[in-house]
Amino acid sequence: MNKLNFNRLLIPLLSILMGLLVGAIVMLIGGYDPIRGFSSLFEGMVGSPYAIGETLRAAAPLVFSGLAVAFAFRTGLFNIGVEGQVLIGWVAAVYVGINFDLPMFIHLPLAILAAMLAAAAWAFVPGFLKAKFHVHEVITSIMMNYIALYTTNAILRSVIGVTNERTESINESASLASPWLQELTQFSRLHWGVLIAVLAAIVYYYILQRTTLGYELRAVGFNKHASQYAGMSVNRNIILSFVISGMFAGLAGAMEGLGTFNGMTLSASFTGVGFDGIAVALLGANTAIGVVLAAILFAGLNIGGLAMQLGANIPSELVKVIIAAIVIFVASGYAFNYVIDKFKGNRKKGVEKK
Amino acid sequence: MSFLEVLYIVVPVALAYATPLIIAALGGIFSERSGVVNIALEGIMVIGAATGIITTLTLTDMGLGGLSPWISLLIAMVVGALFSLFLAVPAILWRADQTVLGVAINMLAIGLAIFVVRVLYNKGQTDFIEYRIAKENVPILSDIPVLRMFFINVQYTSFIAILLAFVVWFVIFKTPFGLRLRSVGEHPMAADTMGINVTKMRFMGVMLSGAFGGLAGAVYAVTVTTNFSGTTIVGQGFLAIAAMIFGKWNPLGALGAGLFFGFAQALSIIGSNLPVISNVPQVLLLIAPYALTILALAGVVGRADAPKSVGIPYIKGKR
Amino acid sequence: GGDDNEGASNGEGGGEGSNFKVAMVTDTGGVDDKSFNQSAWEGLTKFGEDNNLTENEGFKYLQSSKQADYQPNLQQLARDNFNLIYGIGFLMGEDIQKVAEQFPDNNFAIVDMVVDAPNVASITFKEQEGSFLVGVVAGLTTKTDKVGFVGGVESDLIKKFENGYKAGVMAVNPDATIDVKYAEDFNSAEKGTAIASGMYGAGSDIVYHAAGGTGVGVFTEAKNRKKNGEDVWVIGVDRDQYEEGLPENVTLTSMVKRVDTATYEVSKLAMEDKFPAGEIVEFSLKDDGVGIAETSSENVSADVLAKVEEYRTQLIDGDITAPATDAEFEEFMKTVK
Amino acid sequence: MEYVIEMLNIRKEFGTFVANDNITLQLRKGEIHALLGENGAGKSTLMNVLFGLYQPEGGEIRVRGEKVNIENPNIANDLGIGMVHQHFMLVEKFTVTENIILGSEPKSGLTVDRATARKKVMDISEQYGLRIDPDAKIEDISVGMQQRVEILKTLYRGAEILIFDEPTAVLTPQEIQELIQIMKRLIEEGKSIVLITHKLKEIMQVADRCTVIRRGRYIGTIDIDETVNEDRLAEMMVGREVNFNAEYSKADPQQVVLDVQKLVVKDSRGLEAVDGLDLQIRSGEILGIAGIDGNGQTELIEAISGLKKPESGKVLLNGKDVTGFTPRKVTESGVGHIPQDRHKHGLVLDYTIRDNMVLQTYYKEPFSKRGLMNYKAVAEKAKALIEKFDVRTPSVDVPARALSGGNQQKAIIAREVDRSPDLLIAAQPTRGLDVGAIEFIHEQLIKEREKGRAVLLISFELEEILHVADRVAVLYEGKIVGIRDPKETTEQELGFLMAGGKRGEETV
Ligand SMILES: Nc1ncnc2c1ncn2[C@@H]1O[C@H](COP(=O)(O)OP(=O)(O)OP(=O)(O)O)[C@@H](O)[C@H]1O
Ligand SMILES: Nc1ncnc2c1ncn2[C@@H]1O[C@H](COP(=O)(O)OP(=O)(O)OP(=O)(O)O)[C@@H](O)[C@H]1O
Ligand SMILES: [Mg+2]
Ligand SMILES: [Mg+2]
Repeated sequence: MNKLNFNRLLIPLLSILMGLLVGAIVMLIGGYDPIRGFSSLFEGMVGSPYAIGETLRAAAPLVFSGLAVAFAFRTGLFNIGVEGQVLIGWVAAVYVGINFDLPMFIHLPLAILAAMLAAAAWAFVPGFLKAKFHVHEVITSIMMNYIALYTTNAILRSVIGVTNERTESINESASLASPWLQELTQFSRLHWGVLIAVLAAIVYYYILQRTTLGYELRAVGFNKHASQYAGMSVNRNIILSFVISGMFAGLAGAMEGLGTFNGMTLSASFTGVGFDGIAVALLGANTAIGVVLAAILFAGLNIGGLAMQLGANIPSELVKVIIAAIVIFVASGYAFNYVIDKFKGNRKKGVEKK
Repeated sequence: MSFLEVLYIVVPVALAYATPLIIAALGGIFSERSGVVNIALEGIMVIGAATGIITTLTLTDMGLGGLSPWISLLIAMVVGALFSLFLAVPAILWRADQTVLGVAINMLAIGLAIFVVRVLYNKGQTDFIEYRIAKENVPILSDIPVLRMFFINVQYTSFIAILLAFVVWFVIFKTPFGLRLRSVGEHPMAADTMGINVTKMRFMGVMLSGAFGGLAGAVYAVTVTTNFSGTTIVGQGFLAIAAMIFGKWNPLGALGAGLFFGFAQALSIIGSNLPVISNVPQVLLLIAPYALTILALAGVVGRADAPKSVGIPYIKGKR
Repeated sequence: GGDDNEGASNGEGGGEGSNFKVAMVTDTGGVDDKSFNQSAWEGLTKFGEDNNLTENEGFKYLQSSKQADYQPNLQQLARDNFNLIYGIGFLMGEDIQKVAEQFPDNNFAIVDMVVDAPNVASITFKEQEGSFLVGVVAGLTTKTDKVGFVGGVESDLIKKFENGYKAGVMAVNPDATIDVKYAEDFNSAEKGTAIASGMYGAGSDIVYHAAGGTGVGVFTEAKNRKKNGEDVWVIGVDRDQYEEGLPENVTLTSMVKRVDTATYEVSKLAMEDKFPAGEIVEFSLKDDGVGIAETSSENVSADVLAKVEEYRTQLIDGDITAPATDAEFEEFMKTVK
Repeated sequence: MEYVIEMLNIRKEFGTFVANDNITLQLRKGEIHALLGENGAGKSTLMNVLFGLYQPEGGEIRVRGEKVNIENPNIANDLGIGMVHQHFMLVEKFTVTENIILGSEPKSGLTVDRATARKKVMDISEQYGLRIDPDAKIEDISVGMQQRVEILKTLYRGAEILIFDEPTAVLTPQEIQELIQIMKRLIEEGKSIVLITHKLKEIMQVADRCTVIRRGRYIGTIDIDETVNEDRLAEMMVGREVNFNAEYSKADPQQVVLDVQKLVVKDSRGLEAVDGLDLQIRSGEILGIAGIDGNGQTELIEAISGLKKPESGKVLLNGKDVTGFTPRKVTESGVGHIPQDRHKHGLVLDYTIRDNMVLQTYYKEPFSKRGLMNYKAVAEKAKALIEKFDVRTPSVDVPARALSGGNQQKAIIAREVDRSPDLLIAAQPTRGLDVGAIEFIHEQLIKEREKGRAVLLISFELEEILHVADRVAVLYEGKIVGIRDPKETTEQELGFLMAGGKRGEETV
């Protein structure tokens, strides 16, 4: 047990180190100075209250999209449609944020709820089609992403009435923004969403590990045949899992609409939040705490990448290479285990000889 | 416009749209039939597109002229196959989760490709290539009435894609190699006991998929965008995966799915020129290809059974 | 590295010019988008070179890979004491507004958008005027009396291109039909080819695009068709896109939008302490902020160019007004017939 | 004496676990050599070492006197060693021929030469009397034929030494007899065979010698002749005396618990697998269903337990109509179910033993309150159950996957029996288990009966049914074609009925 926990921590840490090493090598090949690169990268990640604020701010939506992907994974499903669900959640939150005038304690929760419900409804589609028609959820989700993209723009134009690329700003009563947090972090865009993110991670853990529903969802995820024999409704669970996953995704959209951007822009391409969520979920081993940590790391590297551009003139694409390398190394945990075991084995033998 | 005139417009557009999708989906089939999930197709296409453009530019500079894009296709296949080692090695040798790897490789590809372009050209996107693979009217065939819709305004790469679908079908279902490849994706332990080298077969599956993915990306780049930037390949790989599943992991199915998709896209884009469709709100036209695909899946195609062991690392002797 | 320089420049007074630092934040298109980001950067580069500034120290750009990067990029530059910071593209409006508030001592400028703040200059262009002129070219050149327009994502900005163009066509060729289509995407060359294929296939012989990367597809399709002997043209946008049309030579003309002039001029004003803070700086035909490309004489006949020149004068003199919105276009059409 | 195979002092470790500890097995040419041991003793492991699937940590292997290093199955094939695995190694979507030729396909040009392949396969099949349909897909053929395909695979590759790992566990009595004939024919052709089986009767019937291992250790090798009997083998294997023919108490049937009326159920291909079946079971009796696999057993169980909707007919439980109920409702009406496929249907292998113990009851108090799990209560329950049913596991917190097959089965029985169902359906509850485990499970079934439950036992092994059941119903083509008292019938009579004889003469 002990050894297991040890390796579970050691491997991500080693992976991060090796990922950075890969980054350094690529920097050298590209003719850049790795020391300067990394110092401005870290500076930009955590080097100032501003950096920390932006890192946490950027982590919030990733926590949600990561949880969304992880939740589906834990129940045996691949929700590659988080991207589209984020967009739908975002537009719903902004709609409520703009079109209602309510006291904050009603308005803000209402806007968040709207995001969750809209995204859940979006996620219902692949779940339902899988359950009823055996349609592979991966294709449906991919298709639903594109549909979301165009539908969102159409809603922004025809329902919210955007003519000039961007919605008006949401009413303050629906905003997650906090002048206090912003000031504290030298005008980063840190907002109250980070608290909701932490809360969501706890809820995620709670649903899966503590509730009866979680027991059932995980059982179906592991073995749907046995679950069916045991009297669980596989179809209901598939749909439910997608719907809950969609709710997390919707929250990611709410973070963007009510926290970071206070509105929404007509978008011609995907936000990337959903796709990054896949990597975050997997790096975090689909556990609540893992997802939170992975999201912070991702966000930090992304934000730090901007500073790296400024401080060392290194293109921020490099950050993508580093993140990818880290994920590949984490995924290759078996190889690490093997090497670690070999290393330990050799050492033990060495000791025995003496 | 007469119905035929409409087809003369729609069919070439559909073919052009379908071409890279079909090729990439064929690649996906190789990989998944061997038991390795290939979400990385998107990233491999990115690498293929970058390679296609960079080599075309270089070869043109060397004076190869109109041959450059064709040679670049071959080089993109090689580079794609090599790049797919990022998937093959951890997935097959180190038992890494294949979906995770795929997602990471997609990120790696775009990061790496742009980085290389920056290092080579000192800017974020390449110049336009001088020689591309152009649309042509096929001699003689494009004069046949009605049938000419398949031969006007068409790139030869489209025919290559269709031909490849049949070739891949032949390889997968008729040759010993195909039999072994499929056995490894269905029941690797059974294959192993029959003396088939599971590791080798899976490497071949993934690398073939890399070659096809690279080709698909390069075809896209040298026929459509004619330069490479971070937004050259955005989502085509995922659509190819959808086409692969839609086609039930069968090369001819993928061909059909790719064409279906191409037609839906072409209709949605050209639709507003047609009398019936021109009154439909644009958003409905935009989402039509995707919605139609879902409907087709739910209504007609139904359950698609993936190769049984796809996504599961093979561990000798694991029960 | 950087620290030494900072110390140095803070320590000594230095010449007036060498202390001035100017930077820009690109939108997601990137600095070499062959469009307005690139144009803006060319303006800054020229400005820098003319004033002996070093790249990355005295003049610099930061690239944004997503929308969320705009604000941190702007803030980073502000914190790094750049005197004037450009946000390139209307998508950055909100962010400029915020950051300008947070950093009242820096000056900011935004392109293609109006931001109301005391330390922000808003740079806009009368794209409808330039588009009107290329519309005139199209209307007079078309042999089929059918021309096309491909927009990226439908918005007020792109509408200015569309309406100006349509008005120009109609002004000289009231019988023409204009096929308008939005790709809902600035980056899909694939859609560009498909849309162009549809337009050319249905009889249009000239297509004007205001669609960024999607427009690349329009060029590809036109080149393919020209190669096969069809007589088709593309009208480029933002910069002179003559080269994009080679080797088949399909660029009829381009509607140029001199973002480079704008960034150059505004930087110059700022360095001379004449920064138009809180003002809208509009670039139009009159000051060569928009216009048609110089290479137009290659493919456009002299008669047509003469006609263009007529309209140009009328537009500058205010005898006619190029419409920017759908409503203005309706109004304009009443004057045509 | 000439040995074709000698495995000397073989040691195989899985991590820290020693599965084979110094085991020796010597195979003479032309003999059938039985390998006997409890579940988990290490038999399959030893044979996998011989076949090149595992590399041993110690010991050496000689083939025809020569020391060899069998690094992979290819080398084993080259040495003429073929293996029929415990869990079939067949690609379900492939045809019989494709499975047989896989890896050494005849070619014509670039393609697989199907005609030649088919002919070769048919030739061997005729030579050894192994009936198969060369063009059928594996997923569509019976288990017996699948097994013959496995044997053909080895013969196609020219195997001289054949390893059979529990070939009879999944076969019907007729198929077992056929297999025994096949093995004898193989010996006549000069082949040598290692046979793993838990059925002592089979060893007595065909084996020349028998090697016994226990918990990874070598116990001994004996000649099978008049001096040995089944009891002696069992004792060697288990290390204590085993009571086979325990006399169970007499049944005392009471009211009807399960009443199946004119039931019609379609199978996955849409054929009527259960075809107007009538059946009654009373409380306090065990009704055994005898029949050849594929005569509607699976569909009957699925219809009773709510997994499949019947086309027509009724299922009454304690007089209440439960036809078409969901599995959950059927369970709640008092039905327990020991499924045939324990890995697929009985357990969530990745769940801990603890979580598996409440697979049907997790949503009820005390395990769940107001939507929340009470894992403490679950753990207590699980501990009590593994104690009571002697499930051998390091703790309740290990995944079910980690347990041996026998212990997995015990865990399922513990769970199902513990819910005190009025009707207990036991489908092949002892398949693949060793004699000790079988004895235990039979005792549990009898205990249930004594508590006044109704037990529906489905088994392909007549011996088991005759031993445990109070009444035997013979199932043929979806109907009950006869009901017999096990004391008054014989295997011959049942076998005759099962094959469709005397149909229609009996009424239920
Ligand atoms: N190959 C597959 N592709 C997609 N979804 C599947 C697939 N196999 C099973 N499912 C999903 O899992 C559920 C349960 O699977 P199961 O194998 O029991 O299906 P089934 O027995 O055909 O279902 P039904 O009882 O509805 O006929 C199905 O309802 C379906 O939603
Ligand atoms: N790959 C493996 N990894 C770890 N342990 C294993 C592995 N294979 C087998 N074992 C363990 O080794 C022991 C022997 O297993 P083996 O399959 O050889 O038993 P067996 O005698 O064939 O039993 P059965 O009669 O149930 O088939 C068991 O305890 C089993 O759990
Ligand atoms: Mg075994
Ligand atoms: Mg079923």
